[in-house]
Amino acid sequence: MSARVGVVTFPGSLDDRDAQRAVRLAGAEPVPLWHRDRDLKQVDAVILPGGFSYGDYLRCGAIARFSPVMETVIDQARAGMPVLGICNGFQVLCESHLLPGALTRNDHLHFICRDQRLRVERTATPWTSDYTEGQEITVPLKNGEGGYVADERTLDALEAEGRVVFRYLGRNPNGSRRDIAGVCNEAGNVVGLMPHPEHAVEPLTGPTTDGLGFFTSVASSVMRKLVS
Amino acid sequence: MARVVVEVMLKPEILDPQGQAVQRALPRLGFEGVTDVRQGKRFELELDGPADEAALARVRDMAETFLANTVIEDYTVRVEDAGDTPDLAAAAPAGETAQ
Amino acid sequence: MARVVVEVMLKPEILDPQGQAVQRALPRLGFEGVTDVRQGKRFELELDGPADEAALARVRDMAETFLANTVIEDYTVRVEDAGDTPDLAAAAPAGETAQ
Amino acid sequence: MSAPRHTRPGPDTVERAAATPDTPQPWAELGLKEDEYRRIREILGRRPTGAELAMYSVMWSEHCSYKSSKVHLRQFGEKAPHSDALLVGIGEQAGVVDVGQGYAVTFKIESHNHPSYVEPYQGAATGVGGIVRDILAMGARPVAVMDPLRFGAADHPDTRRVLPGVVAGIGGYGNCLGLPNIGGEVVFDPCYQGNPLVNALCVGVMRHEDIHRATASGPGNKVILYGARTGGDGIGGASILASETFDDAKPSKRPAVQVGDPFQEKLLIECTLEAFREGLVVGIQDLGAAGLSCATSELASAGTGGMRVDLEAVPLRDSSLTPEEILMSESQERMCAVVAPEHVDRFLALCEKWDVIATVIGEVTDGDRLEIYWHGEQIVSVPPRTVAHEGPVLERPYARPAWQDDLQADDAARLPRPASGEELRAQALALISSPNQAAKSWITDQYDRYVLGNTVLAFPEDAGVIRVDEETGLGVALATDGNGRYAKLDPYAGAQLALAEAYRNVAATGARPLAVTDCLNFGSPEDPAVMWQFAEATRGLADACQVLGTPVTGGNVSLYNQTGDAAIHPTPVVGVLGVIDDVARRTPMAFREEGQLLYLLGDTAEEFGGSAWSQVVHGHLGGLPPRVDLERERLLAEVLINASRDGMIDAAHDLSDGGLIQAVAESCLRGGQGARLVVPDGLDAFTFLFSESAGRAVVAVPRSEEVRFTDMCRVRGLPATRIGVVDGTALEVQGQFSLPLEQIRAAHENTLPALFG
Ligand SMILES: Nc1ncnc2c1ncn2[C@@H]1O[C@H](COP(=O)(O)OP(=O)(O)O)[C@@H](O)[C@H]1O
Ligand SMILES: [Mg+2]
Repeated sequence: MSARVGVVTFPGSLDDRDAQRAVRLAGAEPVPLWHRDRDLKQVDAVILPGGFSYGDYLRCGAIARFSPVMETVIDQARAGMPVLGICNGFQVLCESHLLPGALTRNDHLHFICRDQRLRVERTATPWTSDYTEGQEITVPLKNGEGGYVADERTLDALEAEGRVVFRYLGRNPNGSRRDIAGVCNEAGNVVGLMPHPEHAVEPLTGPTTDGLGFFTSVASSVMRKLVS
Repeated sequence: MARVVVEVMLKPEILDPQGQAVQRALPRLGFEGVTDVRQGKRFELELDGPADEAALARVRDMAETFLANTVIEDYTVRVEDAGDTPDLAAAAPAGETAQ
Repeated sequence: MARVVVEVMLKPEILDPQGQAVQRALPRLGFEGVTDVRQGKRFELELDGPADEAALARVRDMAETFLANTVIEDYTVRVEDAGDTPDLAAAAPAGETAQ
Repeated sequence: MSAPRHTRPGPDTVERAAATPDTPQPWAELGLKEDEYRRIREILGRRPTGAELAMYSVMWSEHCSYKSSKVHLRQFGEKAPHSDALLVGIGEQAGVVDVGQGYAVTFKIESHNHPSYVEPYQGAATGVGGIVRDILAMGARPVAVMDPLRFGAADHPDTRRVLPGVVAGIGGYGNCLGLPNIGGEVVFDPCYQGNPLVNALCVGVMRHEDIHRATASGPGNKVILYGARTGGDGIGGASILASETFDDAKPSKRPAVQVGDPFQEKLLIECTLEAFREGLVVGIQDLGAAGLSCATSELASAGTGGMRVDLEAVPLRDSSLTPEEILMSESQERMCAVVAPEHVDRFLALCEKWDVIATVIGEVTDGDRLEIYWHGEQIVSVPPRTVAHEGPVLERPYARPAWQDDLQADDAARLPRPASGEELRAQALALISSPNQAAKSWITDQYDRYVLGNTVLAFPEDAGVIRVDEETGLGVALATDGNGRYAKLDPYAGAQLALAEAYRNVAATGARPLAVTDCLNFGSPEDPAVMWQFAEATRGLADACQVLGTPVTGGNVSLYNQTGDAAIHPTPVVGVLGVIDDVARRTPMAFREEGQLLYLLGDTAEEFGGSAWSQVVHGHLGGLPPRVDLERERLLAEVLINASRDGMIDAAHDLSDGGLIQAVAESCLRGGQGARLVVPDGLDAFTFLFSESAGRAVVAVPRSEEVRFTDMCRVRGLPATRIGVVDGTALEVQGQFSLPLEQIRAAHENTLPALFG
């Protein structure tokens, strides 16, 4: 038996198939979820993939946040289910207030696609347990609105509580405050980041295979929980 | 039939790269004397009924939960005559805001 | 010190996918009765001098050549009291437009 | 601001047209010539209705009818080499090529030049949208896009308006659609100042059994319009915007700009592919230029001929549109499907699932006419073939221009050459940092190359390589090329060189070239000199395709790219598709392993006509372009493919504009490794470094493979010259100069950001 990891498809989701592939390569079972269904099909964890849900119109993630599937995802996330938001998924999580802060237009105003170095700042989440603290990884980054912002108090609190999960290394690609690339909620089960680990799982198509750890992490976290 | 306008601007403490880019570009284009630029969004909503208090309350709710992300944005709701053509687009005096 | 607001909206005949996406989403969020939504941009410019005719002419020029893409957008220029706080954001009555 | 609007009391019906033969009609305003109007009257046996006139005028425009180019394009079919791989040939929306294992690939390139000059962002965005729908309509899932671009001088203020907008538009649309951008071109030349070229290529993949054609057959089958509502976008665009020189002095002719909605298109893709998968679709057609006029007439014409459409059923964005305008509207993100009655409910349900508006607007009839009704009144009754396929064909006069001889006589060989190592070094650096040769990452960083997770190679590699099957590793490679400077010097050779380069680029990755698409960008066909360039280029391309065994499967012609009397350089852009049985063996361009040996494949002669060196150093264009040797290209490709298959080389990079020095610099930068070069016997350093002789590539050979590799080259008769070794942190040409890699990098990578950042 293997962990069942749901991948939500919103209208305009683009990296959903890639997230499913990454889950499969990590030995878990990908389960497609549809934005109109409240039913999560008994998955153990959920990924909100990258893309341009609803064209990124209004604000990235703003419309997707109100889809039926998100009602259940929000409930389950509060109840402790591992939820990962990648890029657009991160934006949806912020719009849903499952994660603090917001993502704004890149400071240089361009969409940017590049291989990005990151430091893993926290391994105590179901999505990062297979990394070591301080580990440097390189995965693709691709977005137009990836600037992470929050007020100073929130930023201080995130740092103090160890909820900055990833930080950009090298040149800050988008003006994110304090080089923040990803954060988690208080409990640590909900993680969001702008870069795309699902595009770094095969040597042939990614810059590295550094992203695979996300998916092996959740597979083993889920199994550990099921066993205990 | 009424037109309600919702204006959404980034909160003052949030960096506005678009506004800054505009401001930086202005002197190059020969426009001096602009000390700050902020860029925001403007929504024109056509209502199928009158813009009475109940309708405005609904629009405010819409702005609060949906049109603006109040983590980073402020909004303003105001009524415009439905008959407004763009070249008469003076705003009605009634304005309000929430943060 | 004066604040001038430039509002830029897509011309009526131009497709506004953003406005349409917002409109289609509203009923799902429980907001009925909005028959059309158009989304545009709003620029707040702080001038270092008064918003006199000369200054406004410059802003109009700026809007025409830079802030708006007049191939697809219309714009409106109007003055706001510099002291305006967001919660008094009523617009001054003077409005104008160009295409 | 909107296109000609002819308001009249009630629609102009067929009945009324028959009764009022003398009503004056605005055929000239709509771009028709008098004899064309007369022919329409002959076909119909009466005057056309307003709606019919609208349809004929857009469909018989240059853009849609290919009236000036048709007689020349025929060669692509007539001279087409036999190819077992061709499943659908020229004449459909896009050709379809068998790539093995039950997979078929369709690809095509189109232009959106004029609209991108008027409104760079939307023009370029809708260009991508249009070509993607073409590919989708064949039944394929679009899997990648490419964007060959040409702009005016890099430092011209208007280029600063056009380029960032075009790039943002291509990225904005393609990224949002979830299609990786895997390659393209960016060329600057003052000749494109008022006429930038925005070409877009899309490639799609399907199983053989999924191939669909645009045909409406089976009386009783329903015609369903789905996607965006119809608005006043680009009305008259097809006939006016694309067919006449854009001229600021005639603002009234500027049609409303088309605005793209990539989100809507993404939904169209998913919903269309589901409909295919469920077997719900008899025929399908995208709506592009000429909108419903084109879709209904082409569908009906390709079927049995009969179709009835109730135009008032078309969902509108602007309720004031007249029937003529609805027929001409170029609103984006719309498709037309022919669906059997028993599948209509399921088709509509799929559209509902994807939030796509779908409306039954008509049905296939057992007649032979396309009949369109407006609230019950018949406003169109035409034989659809006469609209779609039997438009005018012109034999435009053409003549070799008088200046061609002088241009060719102005030999680049007379240009002063660098006399010292120091001069060579300075000119190499100037070349590498010049806008045309500089890194394009400022542009390509704005494109998503990762989405879909199958991109094996993308820019700046010689060709983009996409994995088609995850299990077997089957993949395709694509490259586009075109050198307007070469084509200006000799359009026949220029077109062949464009093909040769794209072919070579595909082979450099280890893929076997299979088929060709082309976008022919030229000036006004009314100028006999331009028409001669066109005739020469098509003849050159058709002849070369025959030799290389790569049929042209489809393409696009863009004429009237000129300002006043000044035409752009003739710019045939050629796309080549190749297949690679296992993407794991693809050859990248990067020099990565210190100690590997560098071999130059092919012959180097003193060829500087149209070269990057002559442009950058001397601002010169004259003489003859490099000699074309297609047999040599074929041999070079075989060697590159075999070397990849047998693991004999670790890197390969084709030599093209900028010559060897440019290619080696790029491969060094890509791999972060320096190189030491030795000028071979019999060559002077300058020719070695800067000549643009065709049919060449540089490869990096592991020492362990050297004997096997050189033996193979010798047996096959391909000259292979050892020219150096991967080594150190500088690019050194022994006895001449040495350039630190970091200096080259700065020169190469800072140019575009400095211009556009
Ligand atoms: N330069 C060309 N080379 C080969 N085929 C061409 C060329 N230009 C047009 N064609 C072919 O002519 C047909 C009509 O082209 P086109 O009108 O561009 O299709 P669409 O209706 O999709 O725009 C297509 O099959 C196209 O591939
Ligand atoms: Mg077509």
